[in-house]
Amino acid sequence: MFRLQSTPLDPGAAYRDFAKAVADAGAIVTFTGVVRPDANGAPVRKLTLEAYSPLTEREAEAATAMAESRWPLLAAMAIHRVGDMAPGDPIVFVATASRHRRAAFEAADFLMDYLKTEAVFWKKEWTDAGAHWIEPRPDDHADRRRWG
Amino acid sequence: MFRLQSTPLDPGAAYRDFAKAVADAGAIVTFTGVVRPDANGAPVRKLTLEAYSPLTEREAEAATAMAESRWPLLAAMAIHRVGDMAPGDPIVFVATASRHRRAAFEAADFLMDYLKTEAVFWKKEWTDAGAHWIEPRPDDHADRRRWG
Amino acid sequence: MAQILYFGRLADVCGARAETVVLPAGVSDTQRLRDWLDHEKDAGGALRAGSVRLCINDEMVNEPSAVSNDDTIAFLPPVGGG
Amino acid sequence: MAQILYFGRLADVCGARAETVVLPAGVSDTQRLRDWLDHEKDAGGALRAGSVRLCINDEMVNEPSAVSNDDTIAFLPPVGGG
Repeated sequence: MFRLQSTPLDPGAAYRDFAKAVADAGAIVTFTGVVRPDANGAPVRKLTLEAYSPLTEREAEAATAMAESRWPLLAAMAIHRVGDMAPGDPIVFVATASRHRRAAFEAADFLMDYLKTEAVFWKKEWTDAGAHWIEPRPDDHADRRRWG
Repeated sequence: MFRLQSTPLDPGAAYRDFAKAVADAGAIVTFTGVVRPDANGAPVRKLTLEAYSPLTEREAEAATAMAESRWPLLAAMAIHRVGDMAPGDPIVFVATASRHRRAAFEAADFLMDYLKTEAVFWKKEWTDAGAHWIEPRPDDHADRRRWG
Repeated sequence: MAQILYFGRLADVCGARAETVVLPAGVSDTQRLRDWLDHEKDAGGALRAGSVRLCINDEMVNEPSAVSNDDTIAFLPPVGGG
Repeated sequence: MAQILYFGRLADVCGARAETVVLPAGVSDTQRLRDWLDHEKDAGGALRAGSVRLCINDEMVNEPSAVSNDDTIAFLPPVGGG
């Protein structure tokens, strides 16, 4: 399951909704990505996330479905913010549930690598030194290649 | 940071407390272990967790400190239940925070492998077919060996 | 008329996120569209870059692909969320 | 008197989680303690098993270690939480 959200994201509440829906799980892994307070030494004022609906949702749904076919998951979900965010605001929340923990860890890790490198978003960071568009780091692409 | 808790564990609330304390984090990973509803096909009635204070706390604190020295973490914590739990109840909550996601994922994974194989706990599972003590699975030991 | 969408930094470069254009005769595939629009928008090659992918009517396409005045064509610079 | 603690399944085997005992003369190290208590509690070898670790005064010990009537000695079967 994948959802775009233009209002503030509450990972604590998202965790509760997710856990309620997977009563059989022994293991639940979550990842939360948060707007960092600084970039290259300059304080960050704002981060803007742009998506392209319905392409963004369709491709991200395909990625969660791929995770569900590759690992024995009871559920997998991702919620991604769009619009303007401030430092400390959650950008993305991923949750996976499985009977044993390895599948949940690996699937969450995989979904984040997908979201960082292939998910259809554009990010603009605003600092006192100006605004610039952020693209995936080489580390992100290297991480993504781990999954073939 | 490590804490034993004999009252119900609320991962959503634990997430909020943790995230509030690590304002600089770009990545927060959590793991929640939950009492499974069945064991070898029999419904589980109860799971009892026993610890040995202060040994349990002291050794688990050492494990979180080891995680903090091994990865560039902003924080790492674990909360572990003791006493009687029902299916669906959280047993353990681990949270890690770092600037980039790889460290947070790996440290949470490491802490869970530690907790499963070396943390000073004993688990008794009560099903309709009787009660028995649970020891780590071979998979748990194999996972633990990944970290040397 | 064709609908053109510019995402990410291409919206800054082109000074618009969306516009409608009449494709001139001869601008019949994605290669010709890139060349023509890059010149029209004074984009300095930004619309011709290989790292920019094209999407026609909300579907990613292999290039070259045919384009027509009935299409919505999106220019997508390198993506990444999270 | 020594305080003896039994954890996990050893509490079931020994019918107690804690007890105080007077160590007989000659029960001066962990090996002799294991042999003597296993017999006293009719534990069928459970207290002698290599998988059971001993803790003296809340510290894990290498064996054999000295024991005395001033000690708290805990028998720990294989551990594991989560």
